[in-house]
Amino acid sequence: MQPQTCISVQTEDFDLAAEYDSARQHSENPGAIVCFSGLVRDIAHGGGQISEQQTLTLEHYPGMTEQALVRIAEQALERWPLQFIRVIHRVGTLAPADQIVLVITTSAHRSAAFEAAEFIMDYLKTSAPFWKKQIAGNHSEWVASRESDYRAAERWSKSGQA
Amino acid sequence: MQPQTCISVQTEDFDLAAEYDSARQHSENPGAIVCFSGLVRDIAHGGGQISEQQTLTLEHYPGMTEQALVRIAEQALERWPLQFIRVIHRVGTLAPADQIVLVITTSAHRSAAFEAAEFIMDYLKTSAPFWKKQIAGNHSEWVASRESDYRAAERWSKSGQA
Amino acid sequence: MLTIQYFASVRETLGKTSEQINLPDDVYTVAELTEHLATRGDAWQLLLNSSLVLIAVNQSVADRSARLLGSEEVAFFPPMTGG
Amino acid sequence: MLTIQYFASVRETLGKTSEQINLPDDVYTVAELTEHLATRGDAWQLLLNSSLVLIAVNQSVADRSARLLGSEEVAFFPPMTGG
Repeated sequence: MQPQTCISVQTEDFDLAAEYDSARQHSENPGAIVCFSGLVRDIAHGGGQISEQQTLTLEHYPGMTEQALVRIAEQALERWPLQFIRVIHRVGTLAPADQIVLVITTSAHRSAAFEAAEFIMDYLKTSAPFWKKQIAGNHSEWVASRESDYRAAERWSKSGQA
Repeated sequence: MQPQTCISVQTEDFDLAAEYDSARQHSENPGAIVCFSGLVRDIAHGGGQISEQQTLTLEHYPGMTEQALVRIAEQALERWPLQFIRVIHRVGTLAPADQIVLVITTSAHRSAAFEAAEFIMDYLKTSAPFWKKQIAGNHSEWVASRESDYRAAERWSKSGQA
Repeated sequence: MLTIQYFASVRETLGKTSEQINLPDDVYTVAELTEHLATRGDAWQLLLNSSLVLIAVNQSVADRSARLLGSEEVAFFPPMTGG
Repeated sequence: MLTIQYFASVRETLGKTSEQINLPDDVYTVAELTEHLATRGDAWQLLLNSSLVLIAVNQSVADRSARLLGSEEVAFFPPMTGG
């Protein structure tokens, strides 16, 4: 079985259970499955993205987004012995606690699955054309990019070829 | 909401979807959820634990096992700003592709959730009293501990207090 | 024809989503294209700021030194904030 | 009374799951307990090998230098292979 990559950019929510089952089926004899999901944080409860009355709207660059995600997944496949990669990124308008992003990696080895999932998330934050806008009533504001996200992505290029 | 830890040692299989939903409910405003699940590998298909006709039996030390898992979770809570930790470890007889172990961590920050889940898995491999036996027909063999698992656990003590 | 697209805060500042233009005679690079567009008015000066505005050519992030032949898809957008 | 438990390959080699014994007069440490048990026969020499047999006292992994008072739960087992 060749390692498979499945990428989706969608407005609909995703079902982690269905994606996990699919990852098991698409993997040949995996020992480790890592699922990462990112949720919309509520800033009113301490340092997140939006407050309860707010929404978060995700804009993207159709066409380029998918290419960027495929390129990130290909880099992960070059670096780690993976069996399956699933990436789902939502766009459109989301509420606090909504799921935004899902990354699943499977491998024979747990360290490969962990590192690849973290790598994909770090690159996705800074290298895939998504932009977030907080909207509260009449007020709206674009979310600024974070230095910590750039540092997180940079550490992978220090330790290897990506 | 105080961070909660939930530890189970059980013969029954687990339902990742139900555990994921529970982790979301028990977390206050999480931004990141990492689920790790370990599966029984089939050695006949390249370098795993057991072949198709085999089973894997997990023995443990009741009482000590739960304490060891709680201690590992407490160390993770001291090191990372986590909101919820779930650990399920199965015992008894398992077949290839069966789920063995589940670790879920939630946090405001993805790096904390990733690192804590990997830390828990690395310690669990070497510091919780579980033993695995491969059984194929009349032949059975205890699985040897792996040097790579000890190295994985050691790297956490180099970089901090654990 | 160049196809130019604007995203997120850049789109809002410029009040434009996309346009098609002929490559001007004196424009050979992305940097020269931004200088050409910046002559349209104050808001368009934004495009000159390389820390606020990133550029993609044919859907790949590109340096401002990238050459343009005249039929590319060029996009201007702020730093990405996915995930 | 000491409660002694044996797990996994150690249990199989010794053919014993658990037992209760009085702390012998000359046994003050885990190491001395293993030497005492090793006199039972060839198979029991296994307990002397600290790379093959780990020890827990009262359900925590302990060094062989750990003191025993006589009412502990002591366990002997091979290196752990969880996960």
